[in-house]
Amino acid sequence: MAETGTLNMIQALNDALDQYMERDEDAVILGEDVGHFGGVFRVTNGLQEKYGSERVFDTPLAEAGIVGMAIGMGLAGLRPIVEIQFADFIFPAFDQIVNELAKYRYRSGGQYAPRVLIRTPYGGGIRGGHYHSQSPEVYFAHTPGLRVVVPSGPYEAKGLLLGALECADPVIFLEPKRIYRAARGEIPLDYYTLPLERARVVRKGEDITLVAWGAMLHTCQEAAALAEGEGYDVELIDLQSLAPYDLRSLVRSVERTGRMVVVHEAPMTCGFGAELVAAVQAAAFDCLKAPLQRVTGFDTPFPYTLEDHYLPSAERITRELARTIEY
Amino acid sequence: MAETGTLNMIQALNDALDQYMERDEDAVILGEDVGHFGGVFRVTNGLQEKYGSERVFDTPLAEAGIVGMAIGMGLAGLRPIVEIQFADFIFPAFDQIVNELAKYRYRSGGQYAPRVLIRTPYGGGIRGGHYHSQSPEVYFAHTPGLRVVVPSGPYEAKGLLLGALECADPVIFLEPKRIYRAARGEIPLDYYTLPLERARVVRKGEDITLVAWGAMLHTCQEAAALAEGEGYDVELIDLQSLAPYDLRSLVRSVERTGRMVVVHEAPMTCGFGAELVAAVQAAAFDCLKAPLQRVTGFDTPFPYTLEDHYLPSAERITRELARTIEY
Amino acid sequence: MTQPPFQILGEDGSCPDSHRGLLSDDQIEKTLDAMVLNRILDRRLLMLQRQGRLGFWMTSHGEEATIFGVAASLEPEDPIFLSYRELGCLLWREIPLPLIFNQLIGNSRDLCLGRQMPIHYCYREWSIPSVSSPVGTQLPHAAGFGYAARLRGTGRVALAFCGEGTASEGDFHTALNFAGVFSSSSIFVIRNNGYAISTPESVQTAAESLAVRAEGYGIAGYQVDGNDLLAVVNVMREARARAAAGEGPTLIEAMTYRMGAHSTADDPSAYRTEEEEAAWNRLDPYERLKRHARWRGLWDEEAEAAAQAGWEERVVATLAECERHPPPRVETLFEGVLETVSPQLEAQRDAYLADLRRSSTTDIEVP
Amino acid sequence: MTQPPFQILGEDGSCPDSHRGLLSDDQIEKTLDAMVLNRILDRRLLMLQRQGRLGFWMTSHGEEATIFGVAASLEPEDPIFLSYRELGCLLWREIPLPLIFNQLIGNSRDLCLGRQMPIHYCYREWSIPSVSSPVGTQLPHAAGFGYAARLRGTGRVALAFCGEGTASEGDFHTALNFAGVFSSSSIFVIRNNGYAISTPESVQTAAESLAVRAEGYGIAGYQVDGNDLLAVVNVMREARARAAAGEGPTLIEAMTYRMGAHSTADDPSAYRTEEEEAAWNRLDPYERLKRHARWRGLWDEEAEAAAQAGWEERVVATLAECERHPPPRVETLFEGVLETVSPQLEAQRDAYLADLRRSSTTDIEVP
Ligand SMILES: Cc1ncc(C[n+]2csc(CCOP(=O)(O)OP(=O)(O)O)c2C)c(N)n1
Ligand SMILES: Cc1ncc(C[n+]2csc(CCOP(=O)(O)OP(=O)(O)O)c2C)c(N)n1
Ligand SMILES: [Mg+2]
Ligand SMILES: [Mg+2]
Repeated sequence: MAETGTLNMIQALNDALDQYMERDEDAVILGEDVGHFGGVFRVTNGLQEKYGSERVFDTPLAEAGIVGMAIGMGLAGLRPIVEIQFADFIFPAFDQIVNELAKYRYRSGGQYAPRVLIRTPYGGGIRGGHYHSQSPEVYFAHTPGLRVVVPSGPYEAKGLLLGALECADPVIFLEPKRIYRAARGEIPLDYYTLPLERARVVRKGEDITLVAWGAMLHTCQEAAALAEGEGYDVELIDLQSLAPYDLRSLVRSVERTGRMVVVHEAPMTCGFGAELVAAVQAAAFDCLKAPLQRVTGFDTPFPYTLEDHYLPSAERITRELARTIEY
Repeated sequence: MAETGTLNMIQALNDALDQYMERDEDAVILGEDVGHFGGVFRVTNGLQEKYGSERVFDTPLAEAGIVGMAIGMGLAGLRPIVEIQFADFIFPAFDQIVNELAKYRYRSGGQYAPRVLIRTPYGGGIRGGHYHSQSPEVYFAHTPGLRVVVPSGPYEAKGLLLGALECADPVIFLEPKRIYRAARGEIPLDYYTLPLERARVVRKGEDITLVAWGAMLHTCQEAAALAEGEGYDVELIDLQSLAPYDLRSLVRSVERTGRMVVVHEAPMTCGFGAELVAAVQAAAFDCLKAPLQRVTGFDTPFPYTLEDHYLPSAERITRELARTIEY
Repeated sequence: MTQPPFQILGEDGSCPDSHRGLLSDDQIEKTLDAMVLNRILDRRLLMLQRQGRLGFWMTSHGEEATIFGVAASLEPEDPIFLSYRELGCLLWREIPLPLIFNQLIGNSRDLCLGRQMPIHYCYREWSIPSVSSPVGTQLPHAAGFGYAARLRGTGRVALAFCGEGTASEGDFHTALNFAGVFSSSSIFVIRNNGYAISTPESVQTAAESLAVRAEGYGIAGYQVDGNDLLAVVNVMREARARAAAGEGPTLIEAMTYRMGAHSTADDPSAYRTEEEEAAWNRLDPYERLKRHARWRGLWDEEAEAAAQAGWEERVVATLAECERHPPPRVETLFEGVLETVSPQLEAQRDAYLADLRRSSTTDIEVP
Repeated sequence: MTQPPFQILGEDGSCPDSHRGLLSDDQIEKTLDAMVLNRILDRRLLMLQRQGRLGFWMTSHGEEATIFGVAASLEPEDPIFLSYRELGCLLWREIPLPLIFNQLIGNSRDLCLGRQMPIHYCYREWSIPSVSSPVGTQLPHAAGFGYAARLRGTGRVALAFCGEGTASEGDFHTALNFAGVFSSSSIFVIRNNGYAISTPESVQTAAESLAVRAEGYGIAGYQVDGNDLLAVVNVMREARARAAAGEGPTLIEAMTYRMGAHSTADDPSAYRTEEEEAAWNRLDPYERLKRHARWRGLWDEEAEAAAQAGWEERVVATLAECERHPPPRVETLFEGVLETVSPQLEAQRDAYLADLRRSSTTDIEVP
């Protein structure tokens, strides 16, 4: 039967890239330090050696150029896979992403649809302060024409990345760097894909629906366990794909539990939690037993020393779970 | 007593800029075509002649440069007022806005706080297609450290712009270009400011709370009138400031009406309506009689020929009002 | 770079024997014919816009030698990344007029389904990628396409146009720098037409020319008389050969003048003088090419008149026909954002279309 | 630009009489003393980071002549827009060590309240605007500050540093172009230290130098030996005089080498050779300046030893003291985003602090 191995997320991503590069001759990897060095987090480690420096290469230090060039390569039929070194540094490429990449298929009536995938490590928890911690998912999820995918462990990382690479749409693939090494697991070594757009029920429960993605999923697992100690039965859902997102699964869960807490690292105001709350309250209004709540980063830039206060902790989440259940 | 005059929004904005430039020697206006030409919408008309080409000047065609330069001018103690020709073209400056301007006060511990105001025409209704119609408010409202202000008529335009110019924070001042000329009114010719952050009840009503800003306010006025014809009593609120926003006024209204519809032009998913719905349902949960609803642009790029379908119409809004009231 | 831009055509329309072969007699006539059509379109579409029958137009009057010179120097499958003022490239490639008009009108036959403003063309069959409004974004695309072409050895060369104003954007810098570093098979042509809307060239840069920037990117750079068709073709041919051979990109600055307004939303009399316009009018690229044709013994008054009459008629008839097509179906609004419709958009579509079918007040055509 | 970068210091430490006056004996000794401190800090902070007592460090070892040369050529109130690898500028301006360490530690005495990673300095009193991580963003700030300075006639000159990698960003282009167009009183210094993390200079540009780009912006440009303090001071003095006189900005490319790793998260042995490092080590800027000092009859072994011992002691003591300060109060997290706290943030703060006071499980210090 299929072999498995114990891999962390970096290894799982590296394995996915490797297998995809092997299958798709049009695939090309570009970004800052992704070549010989294998990326500052080593996700592209060894790939230049294997696939040559025309298919895996370092670029000048300019994110707008990287994404813009990738779009052009995509128009020519290549399948560019871009690494943006940190999600905090994606903003110089913002115009290329939202005004060009996101709109290319639509505005050309489907004549062109450059298949650009952008991988980038995001989120806090590594003492990165303002500029090595941001969670920019909303900027992209609000922009029609992009997919936004976030894996929460090595199995998902490999399967979702390969799923995203097979898909014809532009994808912003956000990698929760805090758990790059910490999240380890036994995963198939063969090629496999996971479907995009499908939320994953991580834990069944009856009292409340808890929704998260990326590194926060692990904090939520802790919170669910803490809550269990207090006698609460939490259903935990890993959203996985933020754009499009799997509303149906959330609604099905909330129809049963009547309650929902969404957790994310990005600031609360206009965060992705707002969308989930708005959509779920509209779809499951008659089943609601308590206000839907958000536990999130604060409306401040991401701090350095006080990071542990900023990031939702298992305790903070548990308190909100209890509060909502006891409403 | 104070003199008044009948001005459209362009004239009101021009008047505000003129009076502010007169009072504040540090104020400087820069942007593409804002000098001799007075801006493509003529908002800065006559100002270069009056204040000289060192205080009102054309820049090279580069939004990142304009905003970046303005930040530097702000650090030196000037009070730069930037025009971005269309909001659709603000994205090359996105990094300078979200990573620099928005975070400068916080990250410097208050040592520096460059007072940059960015004015930009936004929104649809002028047959502008993908790139002369976008409503990017969420990108900025989600970014801590920025104010986002949107006037809906000449009185508000002048008062809010002067209020924003007096304020020490960076402001994204979004001007609904569709009603630049159409919205006319008698306004004071003297200097006056309106407070930021305060929503304005445009019309009192008992059955439902309708929230909008900018050009959509006028469509909502039509909708409220149509709804009145069908026997519904609509309370209409002009949000005016999106970041920060006046949750208290909304909640006070919804506590009375038990219902809310939010209208905006931007795509629905992760639009500003999601934030309002999420916050209001949490704050007024026990008063809600029906799900809070959003009437918005669709999750597509802004279209050209089919614009009238894309933009929320009075009919579409009225249907949603009726549906929500009859829930 | 203080010498005057490179020229070939003499005042009298003559050219040195060495350069005569740059374009054949047929190509000269084809260009003149297309230029006639270009001017007819500029005039007529402007009129249509004034009558409220067209949303928007931007003329290329005065810049035709640059535009046709570029088009004539490329292979048909070389992608042209247009800025927006290069209608001539479509005409040179003989894209059928109805396809152009359908885009301008944004009707149901528009290949792009009426989704963008007039002028935002896209014709994949003719290697014209999609035009967008944000200026300069197309430049790195050409760097990337040119890299792919070299990597694959397709022989294709990616050409991108931009205005002198656009050369101030960050995308100009990254595009040319990347193209240089990666030896992309790309050519970048700046139409230096003196203005970016109202802003004169002098506000865009303190440098003596834009072509000098090429050295800073380690690539070839030329300044050329953009109203001299043969001069443009001459540098273009060289640049194309170099790019196709994998020897790297070229920057070409073509010195020309925007004879008309920036767009139908603009009035240049507010910011420039009639004298300036008149001076450039004397360098009209069509007239200069006509003089050259006469010098070659081609294109007499009769040929010109015939071309004009023929095109006028075809344009009028074709426009009338294209104006009869209905707008795109409402459903198309919701298609093709991603490869498949997202559940979010699907819900929005279904709700909207259901209401639309029910609604009696709307005069919007229901699908 | 094919000639070697401008140099002044001979191999033996000598310099032509004409240039001897660039720095006084006192300034030479001040520089050497500060360089000693700089190296001590580089060594000790690296160690601290390895011990887990400091979050992050980036050395400037090898680039000191460029950094001190720039600092020594400015007036105290000229703002320096740092990239991040220019600790020397803080030392030259004699910013008190505790203020530097408090930032690095991010404690309650940090002027920036522990909000940013180590190295992201801001000292308004010393005209050091806030450092941020996104590379290149500071360049247009310097163009704008320099414009304001010229407009107001303050005599200030805005200086910005960046690396050769950073010169690839769009912000580099817009900054230099704007500065040129507006004759900003600004100076842009590229520390060309050969690498951007692992990426060698050859990937950043196909051009022969970065200094040649100056011509493309219509501004003055120089390439200088960045390990030669006097050479740096020489071009800087000229550039500053020009800028202060309103005669426009200058681009300076200082050729140097990043002797250490990119940061404490990096290991350069993965991407470069020991031979290369050794070759540059022979051009060590401190050693070269020391030879010059000896040639002038200054700074003997004793002075050096005294400086080393003195600084070691002060650094150790000051660090120990600064490490004792507590972290910033939790409330500070919510302050100063805007001038006043927004109602949204206020609600978030109140809820969080209330919970924190109630919570028993947390070991986080409650205000
Ligand atoms: C990023 C961006 N900023 C601003 C605009 C508005 N705009 C459209 S055309 C134009 C001037 C362009 O001038 P130039 O590049 O010289 O081209 P030309 O119109 O002269 O052909 C401007 C400012 C835009 N389309 N995109
Ligand atoms: C916009 C942006 N992209 C990427 C990074 C990550 N990064 C930090 S330093 C660096 C290399 C900078 O190299 P260079 O400009 O040569 O400066 P040096 O480190 O050599 O002093 C990179 C890629 C960043 N900080 N900002
Ligand atoms: Mg132009
Ligand atoms: Mg470097």
